Amino acid sequence: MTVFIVALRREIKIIVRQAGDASLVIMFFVVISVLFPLGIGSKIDLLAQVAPTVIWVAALLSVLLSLEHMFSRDFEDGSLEQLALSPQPLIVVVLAKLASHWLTSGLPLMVTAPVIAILYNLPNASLQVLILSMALGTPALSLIGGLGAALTLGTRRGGLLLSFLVLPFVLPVLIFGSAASNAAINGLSAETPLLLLGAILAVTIAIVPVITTAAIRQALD
Amino acid sequence: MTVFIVALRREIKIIVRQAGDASLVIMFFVVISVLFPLGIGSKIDLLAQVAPTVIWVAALLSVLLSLEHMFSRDFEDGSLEQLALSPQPLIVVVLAKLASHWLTSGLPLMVTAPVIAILYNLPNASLQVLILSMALGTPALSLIGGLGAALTLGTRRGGLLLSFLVLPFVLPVLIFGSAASNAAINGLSAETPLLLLGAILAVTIAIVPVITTAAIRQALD
Amino acid sequence: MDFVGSNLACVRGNLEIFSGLSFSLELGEVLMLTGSNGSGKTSLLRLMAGLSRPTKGVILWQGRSISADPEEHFGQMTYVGHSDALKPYLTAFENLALWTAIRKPACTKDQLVKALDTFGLKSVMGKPAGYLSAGQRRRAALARLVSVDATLWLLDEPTIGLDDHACSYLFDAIHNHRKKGGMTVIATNVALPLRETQTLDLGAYISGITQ
Amino acid sequence: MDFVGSNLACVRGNLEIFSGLSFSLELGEVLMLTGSNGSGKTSLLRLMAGLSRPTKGVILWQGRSISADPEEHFGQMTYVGHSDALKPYLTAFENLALWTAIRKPACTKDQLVKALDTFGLKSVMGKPAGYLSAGQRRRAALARLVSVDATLWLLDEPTIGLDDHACSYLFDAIHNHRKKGGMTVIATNVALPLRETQTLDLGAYISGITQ
Amino acid sequence: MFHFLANPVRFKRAADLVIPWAQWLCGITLLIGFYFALYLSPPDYQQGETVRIMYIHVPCAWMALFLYFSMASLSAIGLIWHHPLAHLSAQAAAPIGACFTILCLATGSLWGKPMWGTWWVWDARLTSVLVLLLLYLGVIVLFKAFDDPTRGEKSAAILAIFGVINLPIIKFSVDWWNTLHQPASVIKVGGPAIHSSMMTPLFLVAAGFTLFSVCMIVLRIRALLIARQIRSLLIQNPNLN
Ligand code: HEM
Ligand SMILES: Nc1ncnc2c1ncn2[C@@H]1O[C@H](COP(=O)(O)OP(=O)(O)OP(=O)(O)O)[C@@H](O)[C@H]1O
Ligand SMILES: Nc1ncnc2c1ncn2[C@@H]1O[C@H](COP(=O)(O)OP(=O)(O)OP(=O)(O)O)[C@@H](O)[C@H]1O
Ligand SMILES: [Mg+2]
Ligand SMILES: [Mg+2]
Repeated sequence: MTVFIVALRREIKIIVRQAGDASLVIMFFVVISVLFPLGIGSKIDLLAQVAPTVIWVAALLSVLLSLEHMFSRDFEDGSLEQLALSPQPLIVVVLAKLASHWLTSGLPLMVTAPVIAILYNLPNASLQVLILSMALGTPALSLIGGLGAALTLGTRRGGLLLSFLVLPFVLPVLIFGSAASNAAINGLSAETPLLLLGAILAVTIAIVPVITTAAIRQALD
Repeated sequence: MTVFIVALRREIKIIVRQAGDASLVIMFFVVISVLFPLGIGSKIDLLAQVAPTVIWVAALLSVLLSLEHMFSRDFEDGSLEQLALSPQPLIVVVLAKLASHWLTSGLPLMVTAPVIAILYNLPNASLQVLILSMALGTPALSLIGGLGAALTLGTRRGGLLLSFLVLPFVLPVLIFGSAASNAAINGLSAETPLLLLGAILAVTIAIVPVITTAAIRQALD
Repeated sequence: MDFVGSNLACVRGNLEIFSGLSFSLELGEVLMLTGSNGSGKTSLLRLMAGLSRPTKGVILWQGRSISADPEEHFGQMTYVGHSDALKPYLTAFENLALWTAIRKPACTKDQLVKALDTFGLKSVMGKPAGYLSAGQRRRAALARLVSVDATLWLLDEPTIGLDDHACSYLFDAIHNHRKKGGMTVIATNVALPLRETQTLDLGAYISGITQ
Repeated sequence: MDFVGSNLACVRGNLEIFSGLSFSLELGEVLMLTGSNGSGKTSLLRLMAGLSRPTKGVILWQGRSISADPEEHFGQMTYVGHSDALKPYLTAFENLALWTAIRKPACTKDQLVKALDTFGLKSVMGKPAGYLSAGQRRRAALARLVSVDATLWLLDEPTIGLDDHACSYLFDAIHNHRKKGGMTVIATNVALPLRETQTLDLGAYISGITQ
Repeated sequence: MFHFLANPVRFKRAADLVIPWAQWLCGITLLIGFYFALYLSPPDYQQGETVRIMYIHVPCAWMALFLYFSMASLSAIGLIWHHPLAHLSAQAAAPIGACFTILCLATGSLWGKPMWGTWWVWDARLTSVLVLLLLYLGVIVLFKAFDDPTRGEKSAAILAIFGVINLPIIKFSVDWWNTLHQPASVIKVGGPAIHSSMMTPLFLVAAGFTLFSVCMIVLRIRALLIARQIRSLLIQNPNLN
C-alpha cells in the first residue's frame, strides 16, 4: 500500500509538473462541447435532446486524448524500463498510473460536466444522474484506455491509433452513460443504465490492470 | 519546385511507412461518426438534423489528432534540425509537410464524408455541397493545425494542448462548413458559407506557412 | 558462483544474435562485455537484468533462476541503460528522488545530495534535467548507482559523454563497490582503465542464424 | 581565414555559458572543442551550424556573416549532432537516401551504398534503423558525411558508441576530408588520435553570469 | 525607458512609487462609480432594478476586449523589438483579462435569466466571448507548457496576436448576425445613444476597472520578475530549496 502511494505521488508529481494536465483536460472538454451548438445553431430544443450524448462524447474524447502519454513518455525516455526493474510488483506502478490518470482526467470532468449541462439547458434534476454516471463511467474509461496505451507502446502512431483501438471497447460506457441521462431528462428511472455502468466498472477493475501489466512487460522485451 | 516535390515525397514516404496514416484517419472518422447515433438512439429525424454538424466535428477531430506528430517526431529524433540545416529554404519543407498532411488526412476525409452522409440519410442533393465544403475547409484545418503543431513543439503535452489551442481558430470552418450543408439540406443556396470558407482558406494559405516556419526556427534555437 | 549464465542464446526479430554464451561472476568481480557494434552487448545486458528472456539457457542468481523471483533480483540490482531515464522538466535532484522513492523509501535528502555530489553535480542539481548537457545527464543517471545499495551493477556504455573527471568518479565508485563485495557488468566499446577484470568478447559467440 | 568566429557569447535560459570566445579555421584544418561536461561545446557547435545565434560576436564564413545568407552556409556544411536523426521504421539506406535527397538530388544508389560501406554498414543497411544497435545507428548518422561533399564538418561527439573499427573509419574519413581541403570541428570529451589539430578549451571561456 | 525598467530592482522601485497612488485613485473612482450606479441612476422602466447589472457587465466586457488587445499589442512589441518587459507584461495581463471575461460571462448569464428566460443561448455574441475566454486560457497554458520561459513567451505571443481576429467578431457579432443580445449603444458610429444618467456611472466604473487592471498588472510584473530571480537563485544554490 505504501508503495502504491509512493508510486501515485510520483505520477501526480510528473503530471502536475508537466504543466497542469487536469486543467487542460477540462478546457479541452469545454471546447469540444462548444463545437456542437455552433454547428447546429441555436435550435434550443434540438440541443437539449442531443446534450447527454454530446457531453459523453466530449468526455470520452478528452479522456482518450489524455491517454496517449500515460506510458509512452516513460517508455521513450527509459523510465518505464526503470519502473519495470523496481523491486515492487509492476502492477502496483500500473495501478498508480491508472489512478493518477483518473484523478487528473475523469475526476475533473465529473466536476465540469454539470456546468456544461447547464449551458445546454438540461433540467436540474438530471444533473445528479449525470454526475453519478460519470463517476461510474470515467474510471472505466481510464482503465480500458490504459490497456490501449500499453498495447500501442512503441508504435509511434500516437493518439489516433490508440483512440481508434479503444473506442469500440468504450462504446458501452457511452451508450449507458447517455442512456442514464436521457432517462433522467425524460423523468424515467436511470437505475438500469447506472447498474450496467457499475457492472462494467467492476469487471474492468478486476481484469484490465493485470493484462495491462503483462502488455507493458512484453513491450519492454 | 523540384525541391518541394522531393520534400513532399519524403514526407509521404515517412507517413506511409509509419503504417498507413490515411487509413487510420478514415477509420477514426468513421468511429466518431458512429458514436452519435449510438448515443442518441434511433430517432432518425433528429439524426438527420444534426448530421452535418456531426460529420464536421468528426472531421475536425480526425484532423486534429493526426496533427500532433506533424513536426514533433522530427523534432524529437533530430530530423527537424537536419531539415532546418538544408540548403533549401525551410518554408519549402514546411509547405511539403502541410501538403502531405492534407493529402493523408483532409483528402481521404473528403472522400469518406459522403459515405457517412448517406448512412445518416442526408439527401443526395446535399452531398455535392458537403464535398465542396470539405475541399475548401480541410486544407484550412491542416494549415491552422500546422501552426499549432509548430507553436507547441517541445512542450511534451501532446495532442491535448495542441487541440485546445487550435480549436478556437477552426471554429469558423466548422460553422460555415455545417452551415453550407444545412442550407443544402433545406434546399437553400449554400453560396455564402462556401464563399466564406474559400476566403478563410485564401487568407490562411497566404499567411500561415510563413509564421509556421518562423515558429519552427525559434523552436530549434 | 553468485551470478551465472550458462549456454545462453538470444534472438531479436528473426535473427539469433549469439548462442552458447556462458559467464560467471563472483562477489567483488567486474565483467567487461566487449565486441564490435551490433555484437549483442546491450542484448546480453538486458537478459542479465531480466528485461528480456534468453531463448536458450538460464541465468542464475545465487543458484536460483532470475525468472523465478524477478522482484527479488530487481531489488539486488541497479541497471543504467543507454537512455538516461530523466524527466526533462524535473530537476536532477527530483529525478533521483523519484527514482529512489520506489526502491528505498527511507532515502534522505542528504543521501541524495551526496550521491549527486559523487558525480560532481552539486552545482547543477537544481536545474531541470532538460537544461543539462549530455554529459551532465549521463552523470545524473549514474548517480543512481551510489544512491541505493545494490549488489549487482549493470552498466551499458557508462562512459558515453562523460569527461575525464566524471570518468574517474565512476571508476572510483566501481572501485568502492568492488571493495564492498559488489559485482559489476560493463558493456563497453572503449577500453576502460579498470584492473583485474574479466572480459567477455561477444564477437566469439556471434551466431547470425536467421530463424 | 575561412571560418572565423570572434568574441562570441552564448546565453541559454538566463545563464551566459561562455563569452569572449574566438576561433579561426582554415582549409584543411581540424578544430577540437574540449572542456568538461556542461562547458558549452554543444552550444558552440550549434552556433557554428547556424541553429542558434550568438548573443554577442559574429561568425564569418569566407568573410561574410553566416546569418546573412544561412542557406548558402547550410549548403557548405554537414552537421552531425548528438541525436542520430534516423527514422526507426526506415532502413539505414532509406534514411540516408531521404537525407541526401534534399541536399543533393542527383545522388545515385551506388554512392549511397558506398557511403554506408565506408562505415561498415553494408550488411545491415536493409534493416530498419530501429533494430540497429546504438553503435550501428551512430555509424548510419556519420555516413552522411561521406555521402555529400561539404567543406565544413561539424561533429558533436562523433565517437560515442563506436567500436574501434568504426572509429578508424571515421578518422580515415576525416583524414581524406582534410586532404581535399575540408574543415572539421569536433566537440569531444575523449582524446582522439588525430594529429596536427587545433584545440579550443571551452573551460577557459566559462562566464557563468546570470542575467 | 522599457529597458531601464526591465531590471527587477528598478522596476520594483518604480512600482512601489506608482502603486499606492493608482490604488487610491482606483478605489475612489470605483466607490463613486458604484454610488452612481447603485443609488443615483434610475431603475429601468422595463427591467426594474436588474438593469444595475449593466454597470458591472458592460465595463467588464469592455475590459475583457481592451485587455486582450493590449496583451496582443505587447506581444507584438515583444516579438518585433525584443523588449524584455513586453512579453512579461503580456503574460501579466492575460489572467486579469481572463477574469474580466469570466465576470462578463457570469454577469451576462445572471442578467440573461430574468431577461431572456435562460442562462445561456448559443448566439454569436455569447459564443464569441466564450471563445475569447478560451483564447486567454490558451495563451496562459501555452506559456506555462514550456520548460524554458523564453520559448513559452514567443509561442504564446504568436498565439495571442492570431487571436486578435476574434475581437472584431465580438464587437460586430450583434450587427452581422441577428442575436438576442442588444446592439451597441455606447461605443458606436454617430456617438452614444443612451441617457447621461446611465453614461456617467458606466464610464466611472470602466475607469475604475482600468485603474484596477493597471495596478494588478504592475503587481504581477513585479511578482513575475521576483519569481524569475528566485528561480535562477534556486538553480544556482539548490540547497536553498
Ligand atoms: C453571457 C451572456 C452575455 C455576454 C457574453 C455578453 C457580452 C457582452 C459584450 C462583449 C459587450 C460589449 C460589447 C461592445 O463593447 O460593443 C456587451 C455589452 C452589453 N450587454 Fe452583454 N453579454 C451577455 C448578456 C447580456 C444580457 C442578458 C443583457 C441584457 C439584456 C446584456 C446587455 C448588454 C448591454 C446593454 C451592453 C452594452 C451595449 C452597448 O451599449 O455598447 N448582455 N455584452
Ligand atoms: N535553459 C537553460 N538554462 C540554464 N542553463 C542551461 C540551459 N540550457 C543549457 N544550460 C547549461 O548550458 C551548459 C552548456 O551545455 P552544452 O550542452 O553546450 O555542454 P557541453 O560542453 O556540450 O557538455 P557535454 O560534454 O556534457 O556534452 C550546461 O552547463 C547546461 O547546464
Ligand atoms: N528486431 C530485430 N531484428 C533483427 N535484428 C535485430 C533486431 N533487434 C536488434 N537486432 C540486431 O541485434 C544486434 C544486437 O544489438 P545490440 O544492441 O545488442 O548490440 P551492441 O553490442 O550493444 O552494439 P553497440 O556496441 O552498437 O551498442 C544488432 O546487430 C542489431 O542489428
Ligand atoms: Mg549497445
Ligand atoms: Mg555536448
